[in-house]
Amino acid sequence: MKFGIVRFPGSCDEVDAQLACARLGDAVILWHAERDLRGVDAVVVPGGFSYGDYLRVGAIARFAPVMGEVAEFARAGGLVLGICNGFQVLCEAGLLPGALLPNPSLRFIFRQVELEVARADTPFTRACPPGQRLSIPVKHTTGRFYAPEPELRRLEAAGQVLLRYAPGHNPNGSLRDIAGISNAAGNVFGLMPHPEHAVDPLTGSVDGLSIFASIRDQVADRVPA
Amino acid sequence: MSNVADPVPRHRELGLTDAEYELILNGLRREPSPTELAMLSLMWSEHCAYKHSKKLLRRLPTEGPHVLMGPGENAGVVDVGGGFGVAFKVESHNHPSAVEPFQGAATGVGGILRDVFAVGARPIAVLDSLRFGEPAQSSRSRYLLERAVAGIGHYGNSIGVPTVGGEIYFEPSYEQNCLINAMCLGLAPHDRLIRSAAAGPGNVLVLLGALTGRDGIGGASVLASAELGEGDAAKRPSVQIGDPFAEKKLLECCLELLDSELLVSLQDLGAAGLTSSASEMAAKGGVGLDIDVTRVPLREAGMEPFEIMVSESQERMLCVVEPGRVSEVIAVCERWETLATPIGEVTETGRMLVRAGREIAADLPVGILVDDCPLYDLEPAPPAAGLYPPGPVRLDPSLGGGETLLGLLASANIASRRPVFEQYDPIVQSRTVRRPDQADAAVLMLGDGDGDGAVRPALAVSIDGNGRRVACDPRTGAAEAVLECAANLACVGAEPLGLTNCLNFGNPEKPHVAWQLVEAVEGITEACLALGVPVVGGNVSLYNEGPGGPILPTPVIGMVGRLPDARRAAQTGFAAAGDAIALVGEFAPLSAGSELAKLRGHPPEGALPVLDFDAARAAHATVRDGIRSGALTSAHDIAEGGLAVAAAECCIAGRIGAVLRVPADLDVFAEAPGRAFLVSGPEAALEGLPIIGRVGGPALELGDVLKVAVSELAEARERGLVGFV
Amino acid sequence: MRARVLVKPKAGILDPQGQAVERALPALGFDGVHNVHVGRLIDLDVEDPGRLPEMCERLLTNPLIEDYEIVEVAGQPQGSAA
Amino acid sequence: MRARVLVKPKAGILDPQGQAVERALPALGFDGVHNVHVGRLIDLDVEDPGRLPEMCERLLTNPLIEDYEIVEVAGQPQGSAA
Ligand SMILES: Nc1ncnc2c1ncn2[C@@H]1O[C@H](COP(=O)(O)OP(=O)(O)O)[C@@H](O)[C@H]1O
Ligand SMILES: [Mg+2]
Repeated sequence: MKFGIVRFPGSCDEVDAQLACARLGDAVILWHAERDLRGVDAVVVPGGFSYGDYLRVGAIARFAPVMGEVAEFARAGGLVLGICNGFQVLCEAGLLPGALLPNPSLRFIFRQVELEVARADTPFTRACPPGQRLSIPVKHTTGRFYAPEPELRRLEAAGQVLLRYAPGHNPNGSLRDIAGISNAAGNVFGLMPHPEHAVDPLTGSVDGLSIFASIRDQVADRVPA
Repeated sequence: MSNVADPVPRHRELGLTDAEYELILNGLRREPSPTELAMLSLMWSEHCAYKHSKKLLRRLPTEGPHVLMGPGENAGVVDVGGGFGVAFKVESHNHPSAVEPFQGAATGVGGILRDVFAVGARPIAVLDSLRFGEPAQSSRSRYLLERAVAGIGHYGNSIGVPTVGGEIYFEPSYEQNCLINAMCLGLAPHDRLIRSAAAGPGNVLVLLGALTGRDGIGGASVLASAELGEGDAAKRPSVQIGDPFAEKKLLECCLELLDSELLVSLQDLGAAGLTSSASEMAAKGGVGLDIDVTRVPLREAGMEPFEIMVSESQERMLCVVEPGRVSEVIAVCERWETLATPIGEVTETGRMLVRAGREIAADLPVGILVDDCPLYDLEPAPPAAGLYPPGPVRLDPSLGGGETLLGLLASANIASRRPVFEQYDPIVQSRTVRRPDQADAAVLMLGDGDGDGAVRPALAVSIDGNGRRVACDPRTGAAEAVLECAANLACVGAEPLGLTNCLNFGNPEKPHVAWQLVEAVEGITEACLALGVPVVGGNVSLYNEGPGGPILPTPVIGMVGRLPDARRAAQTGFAAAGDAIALVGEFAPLSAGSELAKLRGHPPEGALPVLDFDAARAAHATVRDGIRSGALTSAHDIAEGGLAVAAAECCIAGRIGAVLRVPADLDVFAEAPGRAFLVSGPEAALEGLPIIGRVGGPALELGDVLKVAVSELAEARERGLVGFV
Repeated sequence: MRARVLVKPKAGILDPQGQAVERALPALGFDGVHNVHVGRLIDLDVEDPGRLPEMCERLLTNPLIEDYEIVEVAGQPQGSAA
Repeated sequence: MRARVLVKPKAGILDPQGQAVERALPALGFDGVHNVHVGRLIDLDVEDPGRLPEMCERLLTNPLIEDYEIVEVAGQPQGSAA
């Protein structure tokens, strides 16, 4: 199993994502300027401040050469995980529905939040213990999930909402408490919380590991060893 | 203002005294050119020359077994084992922040980060130490607080360095002159550490990073009006804008250049820009430099040579490269979208030669820039009476114990800092084992963070300084700040490796301020010697004054330590019902200088408890050892608000009550920071320690002084800063 | 050509910046201000103005959440203050 | 009156956003774009437009680092797209 983690200028959590993935498989960095996914089995678009968050979060990064390959990979059914800024980039790239808007407080907010797994039968959540909340930190200024109302209803009906903030834990006014959402095909997933920062009991929680373990299990099922 | 009939001499407008200018004339045996005058006036400023503090700083102990680089380099470095060193430094950005708090604070963080990666270390943590006027009374203070915090978060968060701790105090004396001190820690393998001394005549001087604009030209712009015609000066922008995105690329670029061994030396550009960086590099290397300002890439057209030499545009570094490797350097920089421009070369002349193409703009011996500024002796005199007025009575002295405790917890200096630290990312880089509010010191794992199950060596870091106590007694108050830092480290099981400090004081030409400064440095020195902790760096910020006089004397101490295993790091909160609570350390607190004294309207005056360094040191060791052995599950030093507030904080953090006996004659709100602790653990494990209570129940009970529900305590503490930031 | 792109939050989308301004004004003694919205302004020289709409749709704005207008700037700002 | 305040980084002051956008564009397939500056726009209804300059100085802009111009908006945006 080989994870690839994209590095844009201004990415900050790419090494954290690499460390998290390395607990479960190989993990390599994919350079933004190269059109080469290096044969990875899954792509992580990490958190941080790609291009300084300038202009609009995720707006510039989605044009990076490597993103063309990521889009191809996704179209072919490859698993793509976007975390925080990565989620924003995937929305901008049209690989995920909706958009992320500024937090109503207009502030950066760091907080350990609890999440409910809305679906535990997807490539990104299959290893999550059923019925159990995940404790994972959020840290962002622009994390309010938004989609027009009809689109929201469609997303809910289609089962594309995979993670929700638990009652009282929505830090940013995301509509319908949506914390993580997938594309219609189910192979691209974005979330604002940072599972890569919840993989070690010493740093607070191990609940994020199940997201990466889900990806590993999914890849293992698809590619007989 | 000056007029034609009575012109103020240019050197005076630039801040040089007549006597200093005389020295320059004698040294040069001619009049300096405008560019030379600009360069000299900045290099001879307090900020660059430390002319009122240098002699004093020589007293600080700087040597120790772990020291790899001491004061003098961009950041001090101590060995942390495993082939790694930790670089760290604290620096002020007070005056820019008072003008534009968001950008001032942001560029303060940017500046201290550059100091750390200038020595080859990857920044792994930021801490901030902030001082403002009273937030409840002053909308200006609320504005400064809100914008400064936003600026710090903006820079630190965007660049991917966690902000892991800090401190904030509110006092009327900071109303006009807020303090914004930022500290950064970085980690480097020994063989990546690099110094700033330029070397190797014929080597190339390469400027890295941002374009040069007219940022921060402020003071020197009087030259602009002289050279470019009246009226232009006012239009000159001087507010520096931070660009964390540019610095992120610059940081990665510099570390890659060092990993590839492409650099001879490296230096950041800070105050006084190219002038200061280049002359420091030349002086340390005993060489000369030949710079052509027309090669410096500019953001604006028509900049004069002196403007280019003194510009304080952010996100720039200067390095020395062997001629054969310049193209490799440029290639690495291109990959990181960072400009790299050869602007000069190292010479044997010992002179700083600044050219604009064929024209010579400055030709100075390096020594006159760096060494020849006179150092002044202070004329200290203790004040006959207190310097700071009493404040209003905010807490009625007739209130009972419970209400007094709730009042203290909700007061601005003690309340929860959550509204602040929630705006900072404390976890990026995956090292943070203790984030704000979890323990008295932040704990950061060394290594790659992938050693599950194995021993996890870690760093601990704390920043402290209480101006009220220093105002009462500068020597004791400053020593207490050192002790409190060490106590904070002990609370997570760490022993100190070194410290850095920022001396924020008023006008040192005033005898009382000079006395505060001298005494405070003496206190830091005594404490460092007693604890065996070397000072490896720091910063001095003087002339912090408002219309009412000087700020409280505010030495800020940042201390870094090591603990063998992060898995054992203790927390502030009581851990389990039934655990015993012990009071460790000799604790004879007094009320002078305490938070309660302030809230009751007393000025910062009176005697502080006498320091017994040996006893404090023994208490620290007891706590440290107890944590390392696993005997203690919680530890908290007793500081602002005394035993009562410390106990309340342990209850709030642990979400559990406690019943404590109050030692005879002890004022539960009096203070003696740095000397004593509340620790808890299973009773058997606390054998030999003076047990004063037990964890459990829904309330904190302190003898017959008070009994308050933990939920009420928590509510008071959470409420204190809400609405101010 | 010097062009200016004005970007505003789409009607109906929460605009916390606008709200913050609206809340802050009365406290400073400015009454009678309503309906505040905060957006972005992008000034740029373009060689091929024909590509501006595409740049707006793809890069300068997110059509899901923002509206825009393109204004030509004749050399210098049209009105002026400060 | 419906007014619009256009806020731009002061000339000579570093504009990191403008720089970053300009630098990124060619690699992203947008050539021939220069001199990019990113600012803000504020639309608002004011009862007393005479107070707008003061509002700009005190709240809407940061006069140390930003310039502004005030434009009257006739009911609806003048140009339009999207
Ligand atoms: N300016 C700040 N930035 C980040 N963290 C802060 C700041 N101020 C306080 N904190 C954190 O809040 C917690 C409580 O702060 P404080 O009451 O000042 O601690 P102490 O009493 O140990 O000095 C600590 O974890 C501290 O690091
Ligand atoms: Mg403490």
